[in-house]
Amino acid sequence: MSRIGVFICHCGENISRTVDVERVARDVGRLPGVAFSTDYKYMCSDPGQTLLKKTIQEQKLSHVVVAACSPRMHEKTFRKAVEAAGLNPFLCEMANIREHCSWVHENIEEATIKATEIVGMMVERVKKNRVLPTITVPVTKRSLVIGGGIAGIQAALDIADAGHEVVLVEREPSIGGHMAQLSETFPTLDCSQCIMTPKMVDVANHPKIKLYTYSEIELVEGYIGNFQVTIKKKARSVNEDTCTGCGVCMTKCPQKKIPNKFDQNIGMRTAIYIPFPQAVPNTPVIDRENCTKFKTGKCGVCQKVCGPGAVDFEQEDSLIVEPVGAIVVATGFDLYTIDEKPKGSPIKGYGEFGHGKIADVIDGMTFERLASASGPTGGKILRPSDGKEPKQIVFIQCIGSRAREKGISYCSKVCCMYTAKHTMLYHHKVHGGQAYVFFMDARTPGKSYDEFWRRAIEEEDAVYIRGMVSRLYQKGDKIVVMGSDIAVGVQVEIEADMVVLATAIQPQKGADLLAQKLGISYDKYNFYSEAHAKLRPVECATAGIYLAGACQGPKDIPETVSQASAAAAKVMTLFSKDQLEREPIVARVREAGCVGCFACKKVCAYGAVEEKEIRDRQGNLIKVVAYVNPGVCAGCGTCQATCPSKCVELDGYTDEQVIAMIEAL
Amino acid sequence: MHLAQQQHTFEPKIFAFVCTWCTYAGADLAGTSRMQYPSNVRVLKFPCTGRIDPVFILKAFQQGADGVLVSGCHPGDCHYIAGNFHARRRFAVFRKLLEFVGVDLNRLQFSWVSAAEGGKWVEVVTDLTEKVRNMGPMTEFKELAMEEQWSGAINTPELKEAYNAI
Amino acid sequence: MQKYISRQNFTKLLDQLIATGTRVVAPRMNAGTPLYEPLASSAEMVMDQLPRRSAKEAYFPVCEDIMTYEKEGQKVSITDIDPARFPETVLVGVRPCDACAIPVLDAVFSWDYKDEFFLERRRKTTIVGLACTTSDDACFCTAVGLSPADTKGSDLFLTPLEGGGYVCETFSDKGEALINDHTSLFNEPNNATPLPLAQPYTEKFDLKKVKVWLDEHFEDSSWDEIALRCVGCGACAFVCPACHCFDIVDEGTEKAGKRRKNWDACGFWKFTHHASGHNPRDQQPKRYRNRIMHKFKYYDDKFGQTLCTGCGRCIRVCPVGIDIAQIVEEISKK
Amino acid sequence: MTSTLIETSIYAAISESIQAEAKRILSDGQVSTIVGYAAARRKGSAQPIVITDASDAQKLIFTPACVNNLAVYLTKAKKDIPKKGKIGIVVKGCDMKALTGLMGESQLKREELYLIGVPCAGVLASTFAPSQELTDESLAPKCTECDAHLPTGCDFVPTETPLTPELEKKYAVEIARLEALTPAERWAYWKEQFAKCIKCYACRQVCPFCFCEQCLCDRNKPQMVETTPRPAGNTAWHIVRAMHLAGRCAGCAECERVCPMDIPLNLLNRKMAKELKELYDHEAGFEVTEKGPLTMFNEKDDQSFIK
Repeated sequence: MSRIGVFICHCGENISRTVDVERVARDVGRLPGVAFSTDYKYMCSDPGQTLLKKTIQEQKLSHVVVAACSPRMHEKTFRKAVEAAGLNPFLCEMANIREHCSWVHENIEEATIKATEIVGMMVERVKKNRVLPTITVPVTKRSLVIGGGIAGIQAALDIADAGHEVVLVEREPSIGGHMAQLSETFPTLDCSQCIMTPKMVDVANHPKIKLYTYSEIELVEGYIGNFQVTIKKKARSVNEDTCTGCGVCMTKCPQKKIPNKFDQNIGMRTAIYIPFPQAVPNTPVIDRENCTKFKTGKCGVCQKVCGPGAVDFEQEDSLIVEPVGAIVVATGFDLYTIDEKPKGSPIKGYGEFGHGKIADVIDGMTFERLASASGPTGGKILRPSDGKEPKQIVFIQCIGSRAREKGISYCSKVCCMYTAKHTMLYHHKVHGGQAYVFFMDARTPGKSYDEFWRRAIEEEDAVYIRGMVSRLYQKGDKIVVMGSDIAVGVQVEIEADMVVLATAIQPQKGADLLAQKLGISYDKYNFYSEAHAKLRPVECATAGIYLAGACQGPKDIPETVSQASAAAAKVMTLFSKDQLEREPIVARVREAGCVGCFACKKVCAYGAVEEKEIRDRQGNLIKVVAYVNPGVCAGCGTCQATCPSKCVELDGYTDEQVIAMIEAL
Repeated sequence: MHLAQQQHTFEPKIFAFVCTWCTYAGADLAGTSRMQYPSNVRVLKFPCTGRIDPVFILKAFQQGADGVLVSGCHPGDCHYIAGNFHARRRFAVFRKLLEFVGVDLNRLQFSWVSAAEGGKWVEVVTDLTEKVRNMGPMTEFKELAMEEQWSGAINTPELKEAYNAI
Repeated sequence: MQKYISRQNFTKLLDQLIATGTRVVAPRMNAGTPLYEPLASSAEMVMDQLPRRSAKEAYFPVCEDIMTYEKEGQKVSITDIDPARFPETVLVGVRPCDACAIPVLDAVFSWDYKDEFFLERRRKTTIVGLACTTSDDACFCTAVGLSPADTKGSDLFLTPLEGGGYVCETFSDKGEALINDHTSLFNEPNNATPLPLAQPYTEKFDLKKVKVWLDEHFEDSSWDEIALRCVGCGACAFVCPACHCFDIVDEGTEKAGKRRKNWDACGFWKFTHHASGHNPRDQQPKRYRNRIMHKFKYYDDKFGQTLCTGCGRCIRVCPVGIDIAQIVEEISKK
Repeated sequence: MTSTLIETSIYAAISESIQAEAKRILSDGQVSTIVGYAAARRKGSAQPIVITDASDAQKLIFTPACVNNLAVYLTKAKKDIPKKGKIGIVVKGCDMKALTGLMGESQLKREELYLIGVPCAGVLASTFAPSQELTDESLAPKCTECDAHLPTGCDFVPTETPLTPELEKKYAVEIARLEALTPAERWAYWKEQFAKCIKCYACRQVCPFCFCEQCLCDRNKPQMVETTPRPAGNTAWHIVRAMHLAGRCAGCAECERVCPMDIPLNLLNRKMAKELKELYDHEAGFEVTEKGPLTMFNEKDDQSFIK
C-alpha cells in the first residue's frame, strides 16, 4: 500500500485565514494510503522544503501531496524538493487550496470542507501516479535553412559562425532574394547591394555552410533533433564544380531576348544566365524552356565555347538527403499580383489600375530596378513605354493591403517607408520632376522612420495626398490619375507620366505546400504561424522548426535580420546540448491493444503519431500500430480522448488518474 | 458578510473539467483577484480540453455530480493548436446523445474561459451552481446506481432496510 | 397428488400469493420482450410466449452482490450478503425445457463447493411447470430426450386443458404445500381433454454417439467449419437454461464497493484470457468447441447428464444463425 | 390494416448470378475465399458461410433472410479467415457503407477485396421468423430508410433492379416521437430499455466498427464502465457505445437486430447520424474519407452551446 505524505501549507495566513488547515490535515490523515499529514506555515520556504525532504526520508513516503497555492506557482519547486529527497518528481502533486479555495470563499466551514475534498482528490490521483523518467532525444547538430534571402543568409551565417554546419537551400539560381533587387534601403539610403553582396560572399565562402541553389525541399521526415530532409537539386545543365564563372557562354548565347525576372522582366537576359552580375554562386544555369538546344536539339554554342567543359545538357534533377537537427524557414515574400486574380486564392486583383495594360503603371519593385545602378536602365528613371524620363510621377499606397473587400485585411508594413524612399530617389534622379503620393495613413514607427518620411515631404518636395485613387486611364502618353483629397475634400486629377503601385506583401507561392511538408501551420493568407504571437514569435508549434523573415508576416529588413538572428539563437540553444531533455508528459501507445485505426494520428496537431509495423520473429507482418514520437508529442492528450480503446495514454494524465479523482469526490 | 448569505437546503455537487492553460489559469486569476464564488465546484485539471473524454462526464454524473462544467481556451487560443476544436465537436455531439437519453442539458455547461477571464470564471461557476441548485439534485444516475436486476435484488421491504443498514 | 384448477382460480392463486408477500415470478412483457419477472398482479402474466431468457435467473441471477466493502483510514470493513435474506418465490409457467435444467444445475452447484447463493434460492423457490402446446422449428427438446410435458424439475406441473384450466400434478413437498395452502382453489381432476402437446423436432439424437465422437475429436478440422462464423458474443449462453458460468468482479471505488457474481459466457474472448496476456482459447472455434464439449461431453463425464434441454433459445438469438441442433445432429451422424 | 408485399422475386436470379460469379472468381484464382450467405436448417433461414472451393459456390444464396452484415468477418474475425490473396464478399448496399468506413479507418484495403454487390429490396426484421414473407410490416426497420438498394463501387453487381416502394421511415418517426418528449420521459423510456440488457455484447460483437482488440468496457484498470449487467452499467455501456459509433455507423442496424432483449439500439445510432448531418453535414459510408467528423474540425464549427 502506498505511503502518502500530505503537507498542508498555511501560506502565512493566506490559506489558514479561511481554511482550518489543522482540521484538513487531520481529516486527510484518515484517508486510505495516507501515512503522514501535517500543516506548516510556509511550505515553499527553505525550512518548509527541508521539512518535506526530511519527512520523505524519515517516513519512507512513496508519494507526496502538497496542498498550497496553484501548481502553476510552485509545482516545479516541490517536485524539485521531492527529487532531492530521492523520489521521482512526478510522484508529487499539488492541491490548489489557495487560488481555488481560500481566496475565493469566505465561509470557513465551506472552505475547509472544499479544501479537504480537493486534497482528498489529489491523494487518490497521486496513488495512480507513475515514475516518469525524463525523456532525452539525441540532437543532430546541423541546421537546415530554407530560403537564401537576407533572413536565410543571416540565420545561416549566425549558426555557422557558432560552429554548427548549415545546409542552405535556395529555390532560385542565386541567393540574395528580394533584398538583392532593391536599389537603396530606408531609412539610411545606403545601397542595398553594397551591404547585401558581402554577406552573400560570406555564405559562399563559409566552411560550415553547404549551399544548394536552384534546389527545393522535396520531403521532410523526422522530428526535432532528428530530421531527414530530402532536397531536390534541379538540373542546372552546368557543372558547378568545373565552371569557373568566366561568363563566355553567356556572351555567346544567341538567345538574348528573354525577360529577366530579377529585373522584373524589364531587362533581358540570355538562355544560359546568371540572374544578376553579383550572383552567388557565380555559376550560370540553362533556362531549358528558352534554350534553342533544348527546344530544337540544334545550337549547343555554350558547350562549344566552354573552356572547362562544364556545360552538361544531360544533367538530371538529383535528390540529396541531409540529416539535420533544426530547421529555419525563411522563404520570404512575393508581391501581390495586381493584374490577375491568383488561381484558387480568395484575393481579388486590381484590374482597374491598368497594371499590365498600361505600360507605365509599374509596381514598387520595378521602380527599385529602374532606380538601381545595376538595373536595366543603369539607375536612370525611364518609362518602360518609351524610355522618356517621367516628369510627373504618382505613387499609390495600400494596393491590396488593408482592403478587406479585396481579400487582404493586413497592413503590408513596409510600403509607407519604401514609397517615401521612392519619392526621394525620384527627386534625386529626375531634376525638376514632381512626385505625388496617394496614401490612407502614413505608418512610420521605427528608429529614424518618421523623420525619414517627414524628410520626403519637407525636404524632398513630395506631395502627399490623403485619399484613394478611384480611376486611372491612358490619355495620349499621359496617365490620368483621378482621386480624392479627403483632407481638403476636393477631387484631384493628375496627368502623370508614370504611376507606381505600392503592392501588398504576400507569402511566396507554394508556401502552403512547403508548410505541409514541414508539418507547420499557416494562416489563411499562407503566412506561417508562430507558436505564440507574443512569447514564442520565432518558433513554430512543431518542435525544432523556426521562422525568420517575411514568410511569417510582412517585415522590413532590420526586423527580418533581428528575427533571423533570434531563430539562429534558438537553434544554437537547441544545439548547446547533446541530448534534448523534455518533460515526460507525452502519450504512449499500448501496442498490444492498438488496432491501427489511426484516429490518434488524425487528431494530432503535431504529427507526432507515426505508423509502426509489428512483425513476428520470422519477419511476417502482424499488424500496423500507432507510435507516438516522444520527441514531437506536445502532451495535449487529444489522441487519448479520441482513441476508442484507450490504447494511447498520456503519461501524467492517465485515465486511471482521472477516474481516481472523479471517484474521490 | 457570509453570515448574511442565504442558507440553502440543497448544495449541488459541481465537477469542472478544465484545461490547464486557460481556464485553470483563469480560475487562479479569480483567486489572486480575491473574487468570491460558491464553494460547490471541484476543479479537475487537464492539459487540454482535447484530453477530456466524454466518459469522464458520464462518470462524474454516476459519481453523484449534480452539474458538470467543461471549460477551456477560446477558439484559436489553444496551447496545443487545435485541442479545443476537437473537443468542441466531441462535446457538441455528446451533449446531443445525453439529451436523447434524457439528461437535462441544463446540468452540463461548456465554456471558454481564458487565463485573463477570472471574472468570467466566477460568472460561469456561479451561474451553473445557482441553476443546478434551483433544479435540485440530479437523481437519474443516482437512482440507477441503486437499482438491481430483480433476480439479484434483495427487495422485500424488511430486507431492503437490512440491506441499507449494511 | 393430482388436482384440477380453473383458469380463474389459477389467477386467484397468484394474486393471493402476491398479496401475502410471496414473490411470484412468471412470464410477463417487459418493454415488448417476454421475460420471467416478478408479477405485480396475475393480469401481467403472458402464457403464450416462451420467455426470451430462461427461468434460471430466479436462482442464478444475472448479477448479484455477494459482499460489500468499505474503507476508512487503513481499515477495511467487509459485510457478506446473507442468503437467509432471499425472498420466498413461486416460479410459475416454467416450460419443461427450463424446468428440466434445474436438477442439472443442482448437480454443479452442490458438488464439491456448496454454492449457498444458488442453493438457498432453490430451497426458497417453488417451481410450477407448464406443458408446452406450441413450438417452432428451433425447439428440439424431444431430440435430447425430453418432452413438451416433461415434469423433471417441477414441484407442481400444469397441463393445459381444452376450455381453459389445468391439471396439476405435484412432484415434491413444496408442490403439495402450494396446493394444501390454497385447497379451496383446487378441485379434483375431471375428464376434460388436455390440449395437444407441441411437436418439436421429431428425430432423437444419439447422444451416446455424440459423446463418443466428442471424446475423440478435441482436435478436429470440423470445428473451424462449425464455428468460423461465430462472432464471440454471449447471447447463446445468457439465454440458455443450463449454462451456468459466472464471473466474480469487484466493482466500486477506493472508498467502497461490492463484490459481484455476474453471468459469464465461454464465447467471450475474455473468458479464458489470463492475466499474463496468454489466452489458451485464442480463436473463436476453440471457444465454440468448448460450448459443445461442455454441454455434451464434460458435463456428462462429471455428472452423467447433458447440459442442453433443447429449448432452442440459442438458435433463435444467435446473431449469425449458429444452430446447435443441426451441429449435434451432424455429429451424431458422423 | 393489411400489409403490402415487398417484391423479392428477383432474389432467385440474384442468387444465381452470385453463384456464377463466385464460381468464376474462385476457379480462376482471383479470390481465395468468399464470404456469403447460405441456407440454414430452419425454414427460410440463412446464415453466413465462408467458402474456398468453387464447387461450394452453389451454396451461396440471397433471400430476405440474408440479414447479416458480413463486413464484420473482415475485421476482428479476419484473423480466422484464410488470408492469402483477395477475399470476396457478398454485400448489400447497407453493408457496403460499413466497408467504406472500414477502409477510411485503415482496417481494410479496397484492393484486397472483391465485392459482389446485391441489389436488395429489403430483408426481414429480427422480430419475424425466417420463413415469414417480406411485407412492409416484416421488413427490417432499417430498410424503410434505405438509400442504397443498389450498392455502388462493387466489382460485380447482378443486373436486377429491385422495386422499392416508398415507406414510412421508421427510425425518423420514432426519433421524432422521442425528441418531442421531455427529458424525464426520454430517460424513463431508455431506462426501461437498458434495464433489460444482459451484457451479452452481441451488439458489439456483430458491429463492423467495434473492431477494437480490447474494448474499453472490458478494461478494469481503470474501470471506465461498470461491467455488471445492472441498470447503471448498462446505461453507461450503451451511451459509450453510441458515442464511439457517432460519425462512423452507417446504419446496418446489426446491433439492434441481434439484441436478444430487443433494445432499439439503432435508434441511438440514427439519432447521432442525424445530429452529425445537421451539425457538420456528414453522412457516413458514402465515400472513403481520410478523417471522420470527430477526428477533424472546422474553425467555424457551431459553438452556440458554449458560454
